[in-house]
Amino acid sequence: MSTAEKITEEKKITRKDFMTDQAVRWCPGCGDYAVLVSVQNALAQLEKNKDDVVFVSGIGCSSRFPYYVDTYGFHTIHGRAVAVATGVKTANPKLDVWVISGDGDSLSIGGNHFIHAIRRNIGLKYLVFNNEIYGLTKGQYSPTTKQGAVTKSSPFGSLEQPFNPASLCIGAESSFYARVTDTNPKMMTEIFVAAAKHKGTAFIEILQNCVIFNNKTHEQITGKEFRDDNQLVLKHGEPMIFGQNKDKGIVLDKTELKVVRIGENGITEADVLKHDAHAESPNLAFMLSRFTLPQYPVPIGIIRQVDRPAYEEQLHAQIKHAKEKKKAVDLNQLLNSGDTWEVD
Amino acid sequence: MSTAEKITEEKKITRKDFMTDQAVRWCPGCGDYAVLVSVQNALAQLEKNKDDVVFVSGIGCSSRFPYYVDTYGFHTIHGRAVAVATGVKTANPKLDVWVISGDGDSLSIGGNHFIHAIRRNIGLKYLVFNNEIYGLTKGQYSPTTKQGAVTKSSPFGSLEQPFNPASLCIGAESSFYARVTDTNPKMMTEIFVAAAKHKGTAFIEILQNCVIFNNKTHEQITGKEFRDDNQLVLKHGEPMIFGQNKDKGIVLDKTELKVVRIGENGITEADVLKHDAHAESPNLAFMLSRFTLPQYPVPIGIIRQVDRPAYEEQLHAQIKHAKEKKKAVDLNQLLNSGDTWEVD
Amino acid sequence: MSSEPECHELEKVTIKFAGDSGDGMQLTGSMFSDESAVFGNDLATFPDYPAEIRAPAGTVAGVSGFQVQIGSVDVHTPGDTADALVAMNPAAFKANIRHIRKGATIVIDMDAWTEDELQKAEMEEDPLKTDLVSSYRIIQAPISAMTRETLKETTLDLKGKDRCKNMFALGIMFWLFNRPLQNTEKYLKKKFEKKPDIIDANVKVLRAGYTYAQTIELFSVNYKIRPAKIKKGVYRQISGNQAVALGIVAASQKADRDAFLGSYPITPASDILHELAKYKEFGVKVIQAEDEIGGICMAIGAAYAGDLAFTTTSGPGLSLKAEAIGLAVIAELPLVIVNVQRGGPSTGLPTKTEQSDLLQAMYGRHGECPLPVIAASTPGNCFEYTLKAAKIAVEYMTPVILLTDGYLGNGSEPWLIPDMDKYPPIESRVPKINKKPYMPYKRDQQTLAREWCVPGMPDLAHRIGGLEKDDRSGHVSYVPQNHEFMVRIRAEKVERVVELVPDQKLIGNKTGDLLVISWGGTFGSLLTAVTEMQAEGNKVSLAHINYLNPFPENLKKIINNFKQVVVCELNLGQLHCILQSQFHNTNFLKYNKIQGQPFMIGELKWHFASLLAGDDL
Amino acid sequence: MSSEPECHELEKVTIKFAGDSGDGMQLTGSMFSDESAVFGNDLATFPDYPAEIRAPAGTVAGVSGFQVQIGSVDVHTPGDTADALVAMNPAAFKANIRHIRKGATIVIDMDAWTEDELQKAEMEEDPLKTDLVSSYRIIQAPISAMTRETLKETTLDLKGKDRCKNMFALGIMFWLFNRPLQNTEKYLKKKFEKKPDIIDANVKVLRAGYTYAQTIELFSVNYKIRPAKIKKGVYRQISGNQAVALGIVAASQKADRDAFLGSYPITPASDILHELAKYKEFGVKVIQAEDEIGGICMAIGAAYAGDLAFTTTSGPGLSLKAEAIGLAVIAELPLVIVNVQRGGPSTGLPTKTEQSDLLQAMYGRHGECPLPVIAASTPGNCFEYTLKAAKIAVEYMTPVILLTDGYLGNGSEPWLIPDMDKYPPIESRVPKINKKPYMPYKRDQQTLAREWCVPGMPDLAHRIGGLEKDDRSGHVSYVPQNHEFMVRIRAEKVERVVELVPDQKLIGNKTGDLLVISWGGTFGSLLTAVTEMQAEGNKVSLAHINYLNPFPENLKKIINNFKQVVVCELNLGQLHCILQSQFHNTNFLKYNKIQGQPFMIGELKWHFASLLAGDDL
Ligand SMILES: Cc1ncc(C[n+]2csc(CCOP(=O)(O)OP(=O)(O)O)c2C)c(N)n1
Ligand SMILES: Cc1ncc(C[n+]2csc(CCOP(=O)(O)OP(=O)(O)O)c2C)c(N)n1
Ligand code: SF4
Ligand code: SF4
Ligand SMILES: [Mg+2]
Ligand SMILES: [Mg+2]
Repeated sequence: MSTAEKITEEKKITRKDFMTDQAVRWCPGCGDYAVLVSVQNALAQLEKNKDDVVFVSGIGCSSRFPYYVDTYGFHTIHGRAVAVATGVKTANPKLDVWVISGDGDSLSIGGNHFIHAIRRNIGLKYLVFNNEIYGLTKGQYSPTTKQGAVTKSSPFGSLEQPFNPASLCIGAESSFYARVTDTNPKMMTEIFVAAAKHKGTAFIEILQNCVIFNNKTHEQITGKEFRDDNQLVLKHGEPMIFGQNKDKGIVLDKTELKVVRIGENGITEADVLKHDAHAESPNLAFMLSRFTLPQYPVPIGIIRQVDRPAYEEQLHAQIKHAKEKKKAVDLNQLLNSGDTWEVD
Repeated sequence: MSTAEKITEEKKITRKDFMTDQAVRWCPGCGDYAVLVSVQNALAQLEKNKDDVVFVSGIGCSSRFPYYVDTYGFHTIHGRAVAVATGVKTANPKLDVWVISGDGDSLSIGGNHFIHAIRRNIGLKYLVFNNEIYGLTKGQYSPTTKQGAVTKSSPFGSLEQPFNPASLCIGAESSFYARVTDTNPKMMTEIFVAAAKHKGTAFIEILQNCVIFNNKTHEQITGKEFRDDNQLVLKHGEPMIFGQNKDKGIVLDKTELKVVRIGENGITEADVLKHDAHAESPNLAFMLSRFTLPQYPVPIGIIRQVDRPAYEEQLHAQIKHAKEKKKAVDLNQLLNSGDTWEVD
Repeated sequence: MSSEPECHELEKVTIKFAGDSGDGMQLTGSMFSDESAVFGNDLATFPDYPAEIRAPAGTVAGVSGFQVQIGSVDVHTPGDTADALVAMNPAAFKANIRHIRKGATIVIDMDAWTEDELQKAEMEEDPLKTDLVSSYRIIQAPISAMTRETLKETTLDLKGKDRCKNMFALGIMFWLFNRPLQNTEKYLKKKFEKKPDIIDANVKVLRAGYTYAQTIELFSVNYKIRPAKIKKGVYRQISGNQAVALGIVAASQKADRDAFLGSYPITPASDILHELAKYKEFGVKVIQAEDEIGGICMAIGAAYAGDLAFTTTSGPGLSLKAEAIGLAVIAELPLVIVNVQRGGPSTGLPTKTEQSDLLQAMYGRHGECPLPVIAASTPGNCFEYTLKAAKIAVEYMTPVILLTDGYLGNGSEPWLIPDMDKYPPIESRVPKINKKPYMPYKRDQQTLAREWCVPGMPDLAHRIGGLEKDDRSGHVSYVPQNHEFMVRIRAEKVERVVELVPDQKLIGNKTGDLLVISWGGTFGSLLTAVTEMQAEGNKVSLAHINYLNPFPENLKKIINNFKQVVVCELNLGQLHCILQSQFHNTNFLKYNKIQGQPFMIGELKWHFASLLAGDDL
Repeated sequence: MSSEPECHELEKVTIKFAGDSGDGMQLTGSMFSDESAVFGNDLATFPDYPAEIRAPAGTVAGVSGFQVQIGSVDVHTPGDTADALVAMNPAAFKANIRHIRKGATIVIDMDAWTEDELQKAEMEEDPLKTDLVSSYRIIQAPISAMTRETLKETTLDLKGKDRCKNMFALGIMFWLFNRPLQNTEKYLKKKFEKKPDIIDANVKVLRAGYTYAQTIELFSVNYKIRPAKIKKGVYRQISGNQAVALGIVAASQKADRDAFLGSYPITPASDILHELAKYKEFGVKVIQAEDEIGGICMAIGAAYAGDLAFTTTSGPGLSLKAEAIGLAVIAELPLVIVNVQRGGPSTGLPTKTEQSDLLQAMYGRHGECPLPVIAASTPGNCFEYTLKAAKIAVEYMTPVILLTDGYLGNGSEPWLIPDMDKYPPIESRVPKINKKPYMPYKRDQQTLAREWCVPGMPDLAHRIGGLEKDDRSGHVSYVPQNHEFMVRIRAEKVERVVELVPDQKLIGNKTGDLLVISWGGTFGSLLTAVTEMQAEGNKVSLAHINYLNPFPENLKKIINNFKQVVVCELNLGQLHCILQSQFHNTNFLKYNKIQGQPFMIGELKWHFASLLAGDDL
């Protein structure tokens, strides 16, 4: 059999393999659709066996996601997806476990499980759909809603300083943090693939548009007319250059990062900082996490990705070690261990 | 009446005014005693009226604190002190509200309320007694316990990457973070006084010794023979110099901070970084938060202190504004608002 | 113009407006209701939203409906089955046809009756081509086309024009039921104050619909429903959730305390939060907490600091609040927990109504942790019971659970606006300047309530907490006898709340063949069913309970006077379980439904009739 | 050497060791118990820790105690009042004197009987100088001095020497109750394996105490307690918490699944977590979660992925788990929730025992959310009931709540080690390779359990969740009739668990004047009280219930055969409430105690006697 023949024989895995027969129930125009497609594409690209993949979600619009992916799926309760997923992954580390959650689900009610999962570095692909609003419950502000925003629950404008999910994540000892936009399916797929290969918690913040309750909240970042100037697309090892004319760059100025124009004031490409996603120190990642409009462009891509043992790996190693050390032990022996005496 | 007479007449407030008749129930040698004294001293120094002071705590050894301070006090439930305190402060912003909590209480079960309080910048003085262990429940590891530590619940060594409370706090948009040791009552008092004057959430991590379940966990930092070399005592505006001979300093090297020896390799005091607690950007504070032994000395003192409106201030301003705008409204008017019709 | 049609007079009529989520059916239904209310009819409404996520246009999952029953007599429910249906598309037809009375009038938008739309609604056959047609009077009106036609001269774009088509349907219904248009036109003018072209378009289309119905001889009859004899006064429409929000403001004024709400959004309770967030001018402090635990803990803190504190939620949130409720019980702080029940367990049927959190409200906490439980029974009386809950909380220094449900919370009814000056004050026992040491757990002899001593009060500083505390000083106490004393006194305090509980009302005779017991949001259905059966000569009475813990004192006596007692609930028998345990000499029967839907009058009557006939059920 | 004292033979004797937290009383008590167990006595022990925080030395709050009852007959409780007390300081004396039988022997450490210590114990008068002395036989031994004296030649420092003084006291008690020393010496040798000087010192002091008692003519009698007639086999001491941990390992083996524990520390349940964390060689996965909600959610995830999952907690934690339990109920996943009850409400009396979480276990969740509830009744049978809970969970695909309490969890007893080969397997229904589409909610006809289909199984991928689901496919379903069906079938599934529930045992005759009903950790007290009353000629029987939901099938029949039925509980009447509701033809009486303490045999008997005499209570 020729190679060509072999290839045609091999069943090629496509996005279709990961589609279910359930009607997708998001509003027309919702950003969630694009994420769904990108995830399915990533799974196909990774040639995943659907039996070994699990999607675990909380509650929210985004959290209906598992119904639309033809793998195992568990639509749990509000805020607890990552805790349930921790159980799944620890029980069976061979599974690919994806967590699907929203800004309310993960950063409001689920905040505690979120920071702890990241600290433990449990092997999860963790997607948070950040639409800066509670979609499912019809439009209250969330912990990422911009200060001053008028929403159902803040008729006079929200008073709360929002979280910066990137800073919080890095502050919680993240080993992988990436940010993508729902408008860029190609990059989403790319980054989901990278996340899938990461050991430990790969956290991805998706800037997602809610057409109904918070339309265009990310417009300044994702809009065609803004994106080149307002996105800083990061690639490990490459210089931090952006702008329609690729003429803006990031340089270091003491403990701060600064936007400069290449060509002005004698600044050349060589002066521009190179992105280092793999740096052990989180300092650079943290600095980048502070970039917000209008002063700074918004970093997109993998901002941090470092190697750190995953929790479930370590746990299973401990178990393996214990088993090797005490091979012969059976249940009756265990019960009979310690101080015993016989009555006869 | 002469000034001298006046002074003698004025009742001087002392620590005694803040002591209760309850027997203090911590183990002999517990670090909590020193914190108690320092807090009482700070209150005296601040000339606080005890009627306006409230201590709110969760559950843990440290959380028995309110019983020992003669002010109002509320010993709540595990992990929820800061949420209860948020209610107290919002209801009555005139009160001085102190939160007393442990590493388990605030960073494990209470993690969500902790990050949200900091983000909201609610006007609380928030003391976390970090003994890196669960004291009250007799010795399980906590989210700050060192990896590998053998405790009651980790007989084979803890697998978990601990939180760095400073990084987490800064990642959660903290406006005030300080770190003190239970071995330095003078500095504790000083910093509690500074915290009391801060608007918004003043978070203080206290490195506290649990003699019974985690004795000497901070020994490398607090021990007489180590402290000069292992503590970096920070003061706003002053150079970051430390060491027994005051001959070590911190300098900036690209995105990292480095320890150098003054006098070696041509380095002089002038090269040493000055501490800037008031910097709007949290970058420096974050870098300092990463300092851990043995590579770096441990920063002690106020690491970050910036101005940001407190939540309760803003809320009450909104209310005031609304009241001014709609002065005449009374209850009957409210009920009769909207579309009404008369039946007769 | 055509000949005048016949005009029949009706006592009651039920109308359902249904269409796609984007078709504005909630607004249409409300306008019809408002117009009828102003006209003087009694009425009850029920909106029927699609499940939470917006489904694709044209699908059955995306159908939004609004049902209203109007009458010249008392109306207590939005009606079992509708006498008239407006279906803006095939999906709306499909979703509702089961609940339409045979012989009813159905108005459909012919223009939406396409192959494509039938497919989206997953209808294999066009029902208009089946036998079905013969069971109804189906009016095929070219609503979309006529709307566009009416607006062809305006500047609105096509989308804008189409958005007015609900007004055409409304116009038809207005004519069919002989309603005036004035109020609606006034309303439109107010709503779109700043958009005169929109007002204009809507009014035009509304009138066009009216005229269309009047002109085209599709209807051979139309109907008249005379004003009802209802109590004099000023009315407004109110939903249960609005009523709770207003009740909170009212309670705060009656107690002379700032209101405080610590809450986290959850369907169907969120509207209370939304509503209350608007009342900043009344000094209401609203925090949207990070989660339900945070919400109640903030409320506990606020109560401790002297605010009149509330937390609002639905089932899953009540579960999460369990531990903190225990803290409020042992600390003896006043707090009202409003639980707007929905279909459970777990996420369950979040947009549907149910009464299945009663046992949790009673027992859902560790330890001996009793508290008063009350339930509202109409959208309007959510106001009074909120006030009452606050009164109990403050005067007995205890958390109180107020149960409402999705049916009450979202449903609305005309509400006779009360005169607040006639409500009694809520009185807190505040400590007087005191000889030391202060005893925070000293109790009032009658209510057993402790004083509400809040931080800031001079010379009364003291410490409280969740550990068992000494009888008077509030110091931590491990003394065995003290614990037993405190557990019993907390229980007795709740029992003494009975002094604030009015006697149980009985609808019907004091003795009889069948006593029907119900509680909460099913009041309208039970009242209707029971009074109808009474009118038909049956010896049936109704005791609808609002005070669930403690029960009214006379309840036992009432129960003993009937041959049979049946407890009707939208759960598997939770009040039944409590009654059976407390009044064990009676053999309580039960009748339950757990479908996320209110009781139908028909099914209740059928069941009661069987019981009266001694049928073996 | 002095003349031989008299030696009296006793059937049972209760001894209490009490001292400061630092005095090693728990160890001393355990050693006495172990020695007695090996000697062949039956026994029951109860440690009595001080409240959680270490109080200053010498204070009453700092007293740590250990009580043991040993006997030549069956022993079911650690005894109401002690026949002998060792009090290492005045505080220990003060804290315990109320629970010492008049006429009992009290050994005190004279050297600790100083002004200073009396003051620390807040004793205004020296009790030795009061009338009290005449009611007891008080032995003033110079324990501290003699210990130092004994060790003067050793290299230990003073602190080290003083640490041995508990051995002196133990030696005295060994002589007084005629125990051998061998086992204790063996134990010391093992415990301090690597510190020969410590072994040496302890053994020396132990013998010195023994000799002291033998030599000095302080005791005119000593006592002998013959070995009890107990079942043959190999025994060990076991606490309820250890038994649960071993039960978890055993269940995992019987189910052929890895055990998984998601837990958060809390008194008095933490020891289960500690114990289980040690058994890594059995593949047990233990995660200490960030909180109780995380703990149960991890366990749910693990169950979903195919592990045999557990979560362990106490009251406040059970409250926090309420919402997630609902998810396990609707998802129909196997999960065992172990709740070691403590004094509530709220933080309550965290180190004390109580039975006040029963109603919460039954009803503490929103929605109709039923699950099986069982309770262990001795430290040892915590093992069996853990296995049984797991069997029910897996074979019925449901969460199960297992209730124990602080008394069982911390208390210990000799445990006849079972032969695991004789236990039945736990069988999971695993799907066969299937024709598509897979129906995850298809049920077994008999148990109504669905299959346990876990991720990784080929070709069975499906989605589940907390929304109501279709009867068979598990797809989200808003169909009203489906909801009612599912609610009822989940309830019926729990009822069918009765097939795994053995008949209720009755201790005593099948008919009589009084039936005593009890449950959980009070078994020992009730058994002792009832059997003693039976021996005294009363027509009393005991039904001690382990299966609380569903009840054993024959329970109703048992109840109907007695003139009076009284339900005895350490709460305000929670089982009483359930029984009264379910068996409403009986008028259940109740007897309750809520002091953080077990029942005393005496108080139970007194109460039963009053009931039998028809006294008006
Ligand atoms: C315990 C609990 N609390 C509250 C809710 C109501 N609820 C459901 S989803 C949601 C927030 C959704 O926001 P987000 O997570 O941002 O998701 P989105 O809908 O925006 O995708 C809330 C408050 C719930 N289902 N359960
Ligand atoms: C809901 C709940 N879960 C668990 C506990 C048990 N518990 C009490 S304090 C504590 C941890 C104490 O550790 P930390 O906060 O570090 O305080 P420390 O005792 O070390 O001062 C735990 C787990 C509880 N009381 N309530
Ligand atoms: S409400 Fe917003 S987030 Fe939810 S489906 Fe619609 S557009 Fe998407
Ligand atoms: S256990 Fe540790 S933290 Fe608790 S009181 Fe004792 S020394 Fe202090
Ligand atoms: Mg969102
Ligand atoms: Mg601690």
